[in-house]
Amino acid sequence: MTDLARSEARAFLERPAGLPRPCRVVAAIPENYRTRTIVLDTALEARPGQFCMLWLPGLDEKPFSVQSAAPAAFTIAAVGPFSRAVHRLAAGDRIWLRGPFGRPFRRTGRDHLLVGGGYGVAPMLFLAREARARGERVRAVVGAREARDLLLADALREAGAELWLTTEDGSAGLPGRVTDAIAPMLAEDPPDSLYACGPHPMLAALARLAAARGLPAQLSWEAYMRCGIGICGSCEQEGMLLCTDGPVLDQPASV
Amino acid sequence: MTDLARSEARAFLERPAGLPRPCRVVAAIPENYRTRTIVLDTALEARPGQFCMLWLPGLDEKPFSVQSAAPAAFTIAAVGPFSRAVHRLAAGDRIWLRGPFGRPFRRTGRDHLLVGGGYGVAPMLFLAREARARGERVRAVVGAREARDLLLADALREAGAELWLTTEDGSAGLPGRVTDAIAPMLAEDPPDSLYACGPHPMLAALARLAAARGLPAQLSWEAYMRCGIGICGSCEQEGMLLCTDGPVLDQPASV
Amino acid sequence: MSQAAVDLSVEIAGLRLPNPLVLASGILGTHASLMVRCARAGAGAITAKSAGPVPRGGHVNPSCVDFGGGLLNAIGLANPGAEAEVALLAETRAQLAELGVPLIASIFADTVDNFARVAEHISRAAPDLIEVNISCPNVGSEFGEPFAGQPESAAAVTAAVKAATGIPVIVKLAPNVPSIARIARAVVEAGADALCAINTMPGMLIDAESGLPVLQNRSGGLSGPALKPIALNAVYQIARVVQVPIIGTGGVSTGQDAIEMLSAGASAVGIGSAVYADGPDAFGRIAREMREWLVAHGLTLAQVRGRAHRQAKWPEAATPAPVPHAPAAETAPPATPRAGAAS
Amino acid sequence: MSQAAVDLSVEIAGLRLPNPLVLASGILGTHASLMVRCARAGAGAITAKSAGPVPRGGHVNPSCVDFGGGLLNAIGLANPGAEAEVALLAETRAQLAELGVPLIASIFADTVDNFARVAEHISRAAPDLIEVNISCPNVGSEFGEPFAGQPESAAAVTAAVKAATGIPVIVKLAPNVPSIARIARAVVEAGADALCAINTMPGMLIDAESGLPVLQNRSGGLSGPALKPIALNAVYQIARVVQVPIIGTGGVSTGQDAIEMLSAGASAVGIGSAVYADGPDAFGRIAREMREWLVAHGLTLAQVRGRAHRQAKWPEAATPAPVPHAPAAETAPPATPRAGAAS
Ligand SMILES: Cc1cc2nc3c(=O)[nH]c(=O)nc-3n(C[C@H](O)[C@H](O)[C@H](O)COP(=O)(O)OP(=O)(O)OC[C@H]3O[C@@H](n4cnc5c(N)ncnc54)[C@H](O)[C@@H]3O)c2cc1C
Ligand SMILES: Cc1cc2nc3c(=O)[nH]c(=O)nc-3n(C[C@H](O)[C@H](O)[C@H](O)COP(=O)(O)OP(=O)(O)OC[C@H]3O[C@@H](n4cnc5c(N)ncnc54)[C@H](O)[C@@H]3O)c2cc1C
Ligand SMILES: Cc1cc2nc3c(=O)[nH]c(=O)nc-3n(C[C@H](O)[C@H](O)[C@H](O)COP(=O)(O)O)c2cc1C
Ligand SMILES: Cc1cc2nc3c(=O)[nH]c(=O)nc-3n(C[C@H](O)[C@H](O)[C@H](O)COP(=O)(O)O)c2cc1C
Ligand code: FES
Ligand code: FES
Repeated sequence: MTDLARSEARAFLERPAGLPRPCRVVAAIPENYRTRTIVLDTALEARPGQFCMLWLPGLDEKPFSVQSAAPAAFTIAAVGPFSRAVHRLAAGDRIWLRGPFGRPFRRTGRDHLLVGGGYGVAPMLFLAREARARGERVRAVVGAREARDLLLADALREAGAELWLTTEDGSAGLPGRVTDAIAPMLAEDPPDSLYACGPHPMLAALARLAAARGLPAQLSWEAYMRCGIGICGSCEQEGMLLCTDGPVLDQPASV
Repeated sequence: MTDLARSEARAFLERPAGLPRPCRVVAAIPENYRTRTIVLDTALEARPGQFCMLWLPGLDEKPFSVQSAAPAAFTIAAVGPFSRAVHRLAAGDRIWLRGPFGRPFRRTGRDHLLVGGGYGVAPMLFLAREARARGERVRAVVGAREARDLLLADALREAGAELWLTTEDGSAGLPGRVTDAIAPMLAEDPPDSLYACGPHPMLAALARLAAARGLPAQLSWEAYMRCGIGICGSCEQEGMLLCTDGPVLDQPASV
Repeated sequence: MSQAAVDLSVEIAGLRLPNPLVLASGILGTHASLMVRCARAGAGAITAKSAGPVPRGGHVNPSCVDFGGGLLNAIGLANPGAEAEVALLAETRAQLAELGVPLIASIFADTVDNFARVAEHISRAAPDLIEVNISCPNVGSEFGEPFAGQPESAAAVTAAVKAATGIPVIVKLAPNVPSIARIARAVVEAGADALCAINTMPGMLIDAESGLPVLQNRSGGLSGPALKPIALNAVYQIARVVQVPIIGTGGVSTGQDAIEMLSAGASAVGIGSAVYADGPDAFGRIAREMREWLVAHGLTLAQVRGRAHRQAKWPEAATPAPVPHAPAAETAPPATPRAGAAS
Repeated sequence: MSQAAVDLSVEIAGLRLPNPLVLASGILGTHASLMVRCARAGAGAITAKSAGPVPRGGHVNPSCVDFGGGLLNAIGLANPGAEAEVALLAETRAQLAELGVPLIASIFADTVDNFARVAEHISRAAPDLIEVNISCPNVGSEFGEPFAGQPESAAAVTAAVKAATGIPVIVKLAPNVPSIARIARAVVEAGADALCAINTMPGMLIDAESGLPVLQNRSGGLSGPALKPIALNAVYQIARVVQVPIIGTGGVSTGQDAIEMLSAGASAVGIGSAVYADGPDAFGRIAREMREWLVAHGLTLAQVRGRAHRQAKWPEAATPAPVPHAPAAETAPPATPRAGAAS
């Protein structure tokens, strides 16, 4: 084959996607009443904000944010058939993984404000650890409906993040939403950049807040994913593909 | 894909065979009344004794010994439709090439006896140059029917080989066959090893001679080749595939 | 000739495309925004995702994986149904028109009648062309063979769609047939204005560890580099028997691949899986590589098209040597006579 | 369990093979010496090169090339003819018998009658099995479709060969059909004792530079890694509808590939193009990789066979979530309502 054709064919072959590879669960750690972290016997070359497709053969395959790359770990809320099946796995059980996929968070500046809602805290923990390992400042805000929904707070604290908790019912931390905790920070001691992952209404509110302050923001969005590799179009959001252009999208500061 | 499967698929991809690649003729040098050397605008990672498949689209594809690797050159006798078509090529014309293929000569010792009959001299010139570049002794015997059939004698001499010529009709060099020239050498000043390429009767005679003397010999045989990559079976010779196990076969000294 | 001056425009069923690179159906054809993005990135025409009579959720994941030599997918014809598709197409067409890039609607159905209904429906959006995806299972066939599998069923769908719409019709053929040329002739006789060849080839991947197929749907369709030789052959065989333009589709990822596809006899070139390799930018890259190739070789697109069909010109004397049916006896070393009647 | 203790033997049509790895027809099957070499290197059975009614020189070169994803060949059924083949087979069989490795003859022809004649002829060499290669063109068909292309022609050949010989018959199927399962059922009903799936897939490579097909015969057959998903699917679909053993053939180059093929429902595994990767030693390597895999997974060959057909067991609650036919409205960012009816 010609050199050009060969190089192209090889490029195709060398894409990270590949087929799902079997892994074993090393530990399944309860995080709250409906969330567990599964730790696998593999290491990923992943960056915070990237995700993997986890597969249980014959059942389903879904995207999950990388919570830790080495060893690979995912923090999963049991909300439906697939996530409940993952919760039934114990150490030694197998689960399959493709990826990592997607565009990660890119740290901007040295003073980072991280916001996680629900299992959106998972990639924030990974990002906090990366930033702290480089001696950068990390403030983290974790929001939930009530105290029992809060996630990974101790891990964030151990990672060296300055931590704020918010609950809508006031059962722990500041009463209210993450935006309530953030507004004064942005006014008094603004960070270099904002990073967030969580429910879309939360992200939309943060986007407005960041835009109003002219603060660079990177937000990680979610969509139903089929191919995970940028060709089926399922994960479209305003002309972007969340699986390849995202899940982390830059929020232009000038919206 | 699994690592194993990936590595296998890549091994497949990385085989040197590939598709014929287009080259241009840089020079077409007449060697004798029916033999030309074509020099191409490409370099090969080839060893002496290896061959390439040369293709003229829509006509045919045939194996030819590498006479020089950088630049790629082949010495071709016009004996049939394909070789005559190659002879019609001039500088600037295109010809396609796959390879190199096959097992090369492996130099044994530092005192080498090279024997070439007909266009079988081509790989011997390549081998002579390689050995001389390493300061090893090269004696070369070039045989032909008559003087006008002799080939590449000057080039061998320039390469620093001690040269003997033989012609069956005595029109140049020693009268007789290559074996006649060799017999006394083997008796008086035996080389470490014998290397030969040429018509099969010549090779068979040399094999007997080497066997009688217990001299290690490597002989390059010819067969009709289809695939050139060891799967079709066309080039079988006594259980060996001349395209992949050969064309150079070790002649056991103990026949 | 400068690269900018190279004319890549081609004509398909009376329609002029700025270049021959057609976004293949099922790739990013779900949203106006994505189709427009592909057009901006350099596609010469856009095919929407195939739409059927009713909305379909498609198959559970995994539904599309990279096996190293290409992709295997069983997205399952996920689509919003013809009704919603009309609005999607109309919006997309309006945006593409500004860019001078034609829109090709794609339709499928489970019966011949439903093909006609969907075609009629979709025509309201006034796409520039309608592509008929006949690789879907024919519910009337015991083994669920595709309409594309038999000349009769393929022609029946073609005729029904032609009767239902005034928009020119492309019929998209499947590779898993004994003779794709026979199917091509049947659909052209039934009125097809152009052909698209080929759809994916049925395939399966099995995960050795679990022993289960990787795709939740078990089997799927193979695309990408592994499909290229199959597609080139299909286009070549079709071009021998019909005159209508062919959108050659399958495994094209480089400008050189596209040149090969045109050489086989295609008038335009579908691009699907290559979008995986580098996103919509694949279009700009492949078009640039084509221009570079044409300039370097001093050829026009028209000169490239179909040239694999010509006979090589060699002097009369140079007809190939006869092929021995077994290694010729005279080349065997006489020193060691060989055994075996065949050898 | 130690690897040495792993039993790899399998049965095909009453014949026991020391292991499931069968040298595919057309690979090194031209000479007794080469077939014996493959057996020594670890093959569990040997298929000879297909022989036809008369000697054939085959096609002019290039006749077999590596395109990166596999091989494309048009050797052109080069063979010495049934007459000479009898002696070759007899000699080969005698030598293989000493190694306990069965010999499979392979035959092809241009008409149903000639299939019967070749089968009868070749039976004199008493091969252990006769494989019928029906991927060759049916001279009676306008487009030169293969006998393997239609259930009727495939069954006719099968019945004729069965009537002509007492030796068990394997019918080798082609992938380029709308439903290989339908063909499989037809040939089994016509008496096939076993099936081999699949032969190569028609393909073409074009040299962009000259614009000509790379193979002198223009089109050829695709084999090797690119064929694997097609072969796995074929075997899976066939195993659903027939009970006879299947020699799963296509793209197997590793022990894991072989495990996948058995999982799809094959009883034995054909090895062709992989011989290119590392010569006859491919057999020993693949067999070793299979043993290692079986030991590592604590499974026997019998447990592996057909397991891709089982339903995965997940708790009742765990049926997959329904698939949205478009991104669900609730996941769209409320801050920026999205346009487009389909989205
Ligand atoms: C890029 C990306 C990263 C993701 N990362 C994670 C992750 O790190 N951890 C994780 O647990 N999930 C993550 N998800 C979500 C995950 O992919 C699944 O969607 C989720 O596990 C539900 O799948 P299921 O099949 O179990 O339930 P489904 O049947 O799909 O959902 C069941 C029901 O739960 C609802 N639902 C879905 N999510 C939630 C939720 N968070 N809270 C309440 N109800 C919900 C659905 O709307 C549905 O009604 C991520 C998704 C994407 C796109
Ligand atoms: C490993 C290998 C290396 C080779 N290296 C070279 C090489 O370096 N140079 C080279 O010229 N050829 C070489 N050949 C031979 C070459 O491949 C062709 O066989 C040769 O060029 C003839 O091909 P053709 O199509 O022109 O003629 P064909 O039609 O194949 O042959 C025409 C006639 O010439 C006869 N013939 C073939 N060779 C000769 C000969 N040497 N002298 C007299 N008659 C002959 C044939 O028997 C036939 O009757 C090599 C072959 C092999 C297998
Ligand atoms: C993920 C995916 C989805 C596809 N969906 C459709 C479809 O809906 N309708 C259709 O006619 N072809 C569909 N195809 C087939 C492509 O249009 C194209 O024919 C095939 O992929 C070969 O081209 P490629 O090798 O460039 O991908 C799909 C292919 C892929 C990879
Ligand atoms: C060079 C070559 C020659 C072949 N010749 C034959 C043949 O004569 N008869 C036949 O039934 N199959 C023939 N085949 C097909 C193989 O037997 C096999 O079905 C196919 O190559 C797929 O297997 P693989 O991917 O392991 O090569 C040939 C294949 C190759 C590569
Ligand atoms: S999930 Fe297919 S394009 Fe993103
Ligand atoms: S030429 Fe095919 S095996 Fe040597």
